[in-house]
Amino acid sequence: MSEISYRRIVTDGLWHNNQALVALLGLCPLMAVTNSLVNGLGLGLATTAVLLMSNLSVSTIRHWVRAEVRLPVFVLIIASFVTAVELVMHAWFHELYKILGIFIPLIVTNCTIIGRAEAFASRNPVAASGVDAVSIGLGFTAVLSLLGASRELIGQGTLFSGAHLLFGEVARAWELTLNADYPGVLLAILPPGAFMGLGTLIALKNLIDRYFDRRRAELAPAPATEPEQA
Amino acid sequence: MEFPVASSPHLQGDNDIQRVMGQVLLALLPGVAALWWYFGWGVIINLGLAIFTAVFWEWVVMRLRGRDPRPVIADLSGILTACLLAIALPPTLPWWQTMMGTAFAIVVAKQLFGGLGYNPFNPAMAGYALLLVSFPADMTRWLEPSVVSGHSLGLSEAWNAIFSGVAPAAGGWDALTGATPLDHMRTELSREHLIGEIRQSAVWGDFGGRGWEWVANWFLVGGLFLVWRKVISWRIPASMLVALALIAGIFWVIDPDIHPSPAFHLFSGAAIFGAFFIATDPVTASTTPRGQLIYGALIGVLVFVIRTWGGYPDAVAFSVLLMNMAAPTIDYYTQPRVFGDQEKQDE
Amino acid sequence: MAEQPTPIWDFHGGLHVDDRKAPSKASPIREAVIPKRLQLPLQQHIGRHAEPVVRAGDPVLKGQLIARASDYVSANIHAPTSGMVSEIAELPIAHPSGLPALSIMMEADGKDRWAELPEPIPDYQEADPADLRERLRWAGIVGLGGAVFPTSVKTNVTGKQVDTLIINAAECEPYITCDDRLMQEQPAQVIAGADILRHIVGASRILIGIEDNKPEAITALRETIDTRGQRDIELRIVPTKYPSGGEKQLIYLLTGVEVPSHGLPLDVGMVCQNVATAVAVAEAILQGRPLISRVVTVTGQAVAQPGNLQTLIGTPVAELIEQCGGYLPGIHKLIMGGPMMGFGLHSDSVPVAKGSNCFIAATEAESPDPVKPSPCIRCGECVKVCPAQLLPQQLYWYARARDFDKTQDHHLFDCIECGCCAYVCPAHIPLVHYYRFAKTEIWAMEREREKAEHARRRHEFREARLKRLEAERKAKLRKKKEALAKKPASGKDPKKAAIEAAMQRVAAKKAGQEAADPASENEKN
Amino acid sequence: MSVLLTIVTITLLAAVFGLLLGYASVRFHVEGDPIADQVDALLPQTQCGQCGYAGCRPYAEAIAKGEADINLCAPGGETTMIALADLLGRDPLPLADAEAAAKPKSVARIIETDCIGCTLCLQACPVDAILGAAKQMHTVIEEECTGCELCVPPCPVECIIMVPIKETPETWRWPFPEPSPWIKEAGNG
Amino acid sequence: MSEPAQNPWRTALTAAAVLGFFAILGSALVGLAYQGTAERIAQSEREALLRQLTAILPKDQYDNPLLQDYLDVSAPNELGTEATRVYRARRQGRPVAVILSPVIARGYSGAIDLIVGIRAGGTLAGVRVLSHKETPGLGDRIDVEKSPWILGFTGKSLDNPPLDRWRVKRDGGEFDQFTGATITPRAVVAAVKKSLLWYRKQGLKLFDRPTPKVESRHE
Repeated sequence: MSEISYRRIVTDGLWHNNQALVALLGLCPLMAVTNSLVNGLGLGLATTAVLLMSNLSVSTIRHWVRAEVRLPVFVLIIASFVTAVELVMHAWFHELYKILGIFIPLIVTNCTIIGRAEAFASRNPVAASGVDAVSIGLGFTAVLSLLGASRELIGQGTLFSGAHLLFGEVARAWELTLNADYPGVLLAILPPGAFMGLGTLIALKNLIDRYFDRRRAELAPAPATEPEQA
Repeated sequence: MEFPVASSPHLQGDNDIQRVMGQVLLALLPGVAALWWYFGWGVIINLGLAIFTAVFWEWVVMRLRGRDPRPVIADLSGILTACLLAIALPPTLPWWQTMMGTAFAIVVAKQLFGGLGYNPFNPAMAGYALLLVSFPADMTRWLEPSVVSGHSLGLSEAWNAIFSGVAPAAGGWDALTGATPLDHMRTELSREHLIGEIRQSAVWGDFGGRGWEWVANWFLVGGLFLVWRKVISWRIPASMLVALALIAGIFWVIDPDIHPSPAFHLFSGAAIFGAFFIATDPVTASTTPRGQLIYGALIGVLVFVIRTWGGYPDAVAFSVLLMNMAAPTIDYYTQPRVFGDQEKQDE
Repeated sequence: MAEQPTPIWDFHGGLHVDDRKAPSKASPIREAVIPKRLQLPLQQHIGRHAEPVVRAGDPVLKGQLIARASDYVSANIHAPTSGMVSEIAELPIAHPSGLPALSIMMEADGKDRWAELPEPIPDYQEADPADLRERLRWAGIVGLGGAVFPTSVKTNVTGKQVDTLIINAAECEPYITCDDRLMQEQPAQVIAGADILRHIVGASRILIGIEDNKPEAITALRETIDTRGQRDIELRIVPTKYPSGGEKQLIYLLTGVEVPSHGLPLDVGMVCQNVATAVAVAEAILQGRPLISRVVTVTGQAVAQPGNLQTLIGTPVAELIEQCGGYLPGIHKLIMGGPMMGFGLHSDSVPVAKGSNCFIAATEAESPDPVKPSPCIRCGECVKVCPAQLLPQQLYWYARARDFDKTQDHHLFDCIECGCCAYVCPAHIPLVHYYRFAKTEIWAMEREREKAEHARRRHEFREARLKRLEAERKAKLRKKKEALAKKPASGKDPKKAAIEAAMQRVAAKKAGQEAADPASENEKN
Repeated sequence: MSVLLTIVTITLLAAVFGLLLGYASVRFHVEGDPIADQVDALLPQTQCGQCGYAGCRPYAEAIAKGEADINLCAPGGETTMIALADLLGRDPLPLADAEAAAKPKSVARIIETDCIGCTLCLQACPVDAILGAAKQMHTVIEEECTGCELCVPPCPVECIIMVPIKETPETWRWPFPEPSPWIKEAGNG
Repeated sequence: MSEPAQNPWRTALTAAAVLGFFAILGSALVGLAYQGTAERIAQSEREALLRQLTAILPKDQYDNPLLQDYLDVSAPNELGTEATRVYRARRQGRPVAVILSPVIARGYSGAIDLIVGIRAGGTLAGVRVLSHKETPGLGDRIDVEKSPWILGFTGKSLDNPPLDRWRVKRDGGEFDQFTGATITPRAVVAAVKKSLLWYRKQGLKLFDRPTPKVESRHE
């Protein structure tokens, strides 16, 4: 096996191959739970946890699984981990669990997870798979949180509402309110707001990419190097 | 001798987009006049605000896209969108909501998709839906028609109401505003009152609410003008209204105590206005002849369904937006039989 | 005989456009002067181009065959006047591309001497249709309405039952009046030609479809029919509506029968011929003359004396215009054909061809330049006017997106390019141009696909051949070796070396693959 | 107890499906690759090798296996690349060799006066489009030539030239209508 | 590239073994997680329920184990549902309050689940919305997260305001409606009023009946 560029794995996961913004995977939870920052963050972290565990196990067993049962085995592993995570959340983050509801079991069907298992973990060593899982997961979480934050902000003029669900009672005070008279553009919180928000985020990412592409083209016409901003 | 060349035909009819849009604007006049008569100057201020916002944003977006804004503004489509939206808004809506809705209609619903001709959704209704969903309280607070409240909102009163939220002097908001006839009907029905009792109230006219039904009539005049001028096809308005009347009629026959008459459905809310001016927006509607019939009829049915069982009192905006999504599919499956196509010749 | 009102089946769509026929309609057909030079493109018809049978320097007589049909679907070309072939070269032709094509250039000697012509066949009714068709083929007659399909091919109805011959006298495009004048001045020839054609295709009746804006022609034809006492010829007057002269539209108008979407009138037992073709047929059969001239309308606000001219094929358009008093100031465009379906000429140096029915010298006012199109608002005006009952705006959408499969799903090839959709389009989109673009792209793709298929077959054939040769060579070698091996073996070393080399090669290949593999992996992720 | 029962049930289920899958994978094993055929059908069959493979078929097989990008075919140009992207559900890519793709379609022509009759070009031609024999003048059958240029390098006297195929009124294509190819745009387009 | 013909049954058995093995691992993992969390989950559920009740009736006002002292009643006409649980709060054995969960009101777009606390004397300890489907921005202001309107019930009884004033203001009553939405608050007011009426009918009898036998819920 040749060398693995960890930096590349990390930048891919967080940015270049961001599962939500580039691959457009896992959109169902992405749309459904991001009506507040805390919800987004919660589901993002749960997804990351599952992703990490599944990537690690798939990578560990990658040499022993026959081709014809590869997918069923992956699905089995992922489903087990999701169930475990669901039970844990039910036990320790009860209210958040109630809010995220069906979307926790639905992590099973998040294409990101089976996608990474199939495309990365089943072909790469354990360490690299772990790094990949964390960066992909954090990239996904970042988009969920960002989308949640902007929708919460526009929709009801607050940030970190319900933080105690995730961080315990001390976090109750974290909630920020913009302006008591803010009328709240409800649309942002309702489902259409999710589509518009995601669209805007994707556009923003493309804009940034293009800006840097242009900058790089202007600066260095010589060798095509790797993108440098992480 | 050399000549410039171009593809045939070398003749061009005298129709153009500006003319189409201009005729629709013209056809709006009677309805707008009626609105002004019953609801006062707020209607006019809204129109002004919306047109101003629409032109401003078209200009900005076209500049951002690096194109000449003038022909785009001159084709009147943006102004028409603004007018259609403004007509649908309550006449005392805070100014910033009107501007926000118009900006959304122009920037997001129209220009982000590529401008006129490319928008999958009716921009005016997209703007309306944004406002209704985001500010349902303001969006459902309509003035009582002047024939009911006995008070017509003057220019300065309307101005103050819109720009500083000051209630008109005569009795404040509660005295002047009320539920629209549709809302009223829905509310009373939910209290298990019967239609007969409900219709005792002074707000009711012959078909729908007093005043309201006349607004609808004047829009009908404008709409018929458009059909006569062949600016719009008769198919969509006719099928929509017939479908609405039919389904309302069926329920009404089953139990006239809890289902209002078809006439009530036709002459209340935005049914007439929507049938002639909203559903017929060519860009977002179905274009095949059979498709138009289906498209219109489904809007009519949806209007009834949403009015009767939905979460908001009126339904034209949502029905149209929903059917906008279905229009391409409808078109695909209702392609007319091509001349000489033998497989379909039996039809 | 009092004509019974016969039903007219109105077709979908169509337009009422200002016909602008008055200027050229007024005066009788003039005889155009013989030009000094004539250019005769080898391709004036649908099908394969004709093969020249003369060479530069050859003297030719009027009516002499100078290029021979090279295929079944092809047409002869005759010298329009006497003179000398000056060259065979690529010369400008009337084509939207502006590209030149192989043509015969000849100098007229002004004597206009006829070559020896075949015998007329006055008793055509007794003649074998095949012989008559052979005569039409010799005469190089093609559809003169603009389609230029060889008439001898179109009238070959072997194996089909034809009951009706339709004569297309519905000159529906604005400006054009050549057929109208022809019918007014030579009704006898028209009817005679029609009758000959009827005999050739074996039809039992003739329907002449003519628009009601040509009363003089109607009168003339009716008188002729009455004089001849032919009861099997029916003159049907149709309302003026563009494009009632479209073949399929006219057939529907007259009979209520729809020609199948990918079929021919022959499939419904009909043959349709234009009046000018009928006249050419009459000349070929009754006078034994080939097709060397035709009536051409020259009109438009930018020509001094609009009118109709009996013009020799090959006359340069510039000379034709000259004979009509030349251009007027304000000349902006020169259009060949009608304004709805014709195309703009790059230059007036192109010659009149068999299919050239009209030249319009237009001012900018009467045929304005296309304006910048606005986006399509899907208003559906085009759907209303499309006589083929297509969805023009969908076709436009897909043609624009270069989604050619979808354009064919939406019946692109049923489009007759009549221009109605573009005429009414409020966004001024050059719709017909889009359809032509899509059609020619699809044809080009089809050509390329065929070429690729051909190349594949040749390549596979070659591979197979090489393999066979290789096998034969090896077999030979083996035999040789076997023959050698029978003698005492001494060549162990080279064998070993060869095996070792092979093993090394394999090892190197493996290493190379392994190095390459993960790299491509990363590329993908 | 219930946990144990669950484990047993799931394991049994898994075993049954495993059996099924394993059996199916052998029983329904498909030889060959129909995808390669479909890809091959889209390639222009010039057999030019500009993609780096020995011909159109090998390139098609490489694409089908996922070993090759879809943007390597210069003669097919963008049209072919997009057709491949559609077929395979891959993202369109910019052409690897845009310069080669932009070259006009050409056919080979032998300058007959210079030809020495060495037959080297005959052996290079993948479609047998060159006619000739040793010590005899060769000539290219224009209709058969795919314009692959494979005959150009072997020629020892450099007598083979590539001649762009001339457009004729029959092969002419209507240009894309907008912005109008014939009318200059007024204003800022 | 394909391997030489294999014995299908051999392959199938191997596949089954692999899949089976991972099935054991996976279900074992789930089983372990379940056993590890079951206790904690049950506790969380109880705490959550208790939090709801506590929001209406503070902990220091009663001393019995509220969650274990309940009654299941069915009064569809009065309480809007077939199954309402009545939690009974006592202090030193004497009745303090009942908490009804849920009471269902018919809102603009469907059922509104309420939890209603009534002190032994017949005044309201508090009302909260458990779940609803009302229009966002209009009817959803019955939710305490959106507006304090629902808190206005606390301390009210059938005499305060008098019975005929138990309506929204538009209908000539005591309670605010929201602009643009009358149906929702009207429905809530009516439902609360009905539960008060129901309680008056039942009276302190409610405290006498024994809690039904606890059924095993998890095993």
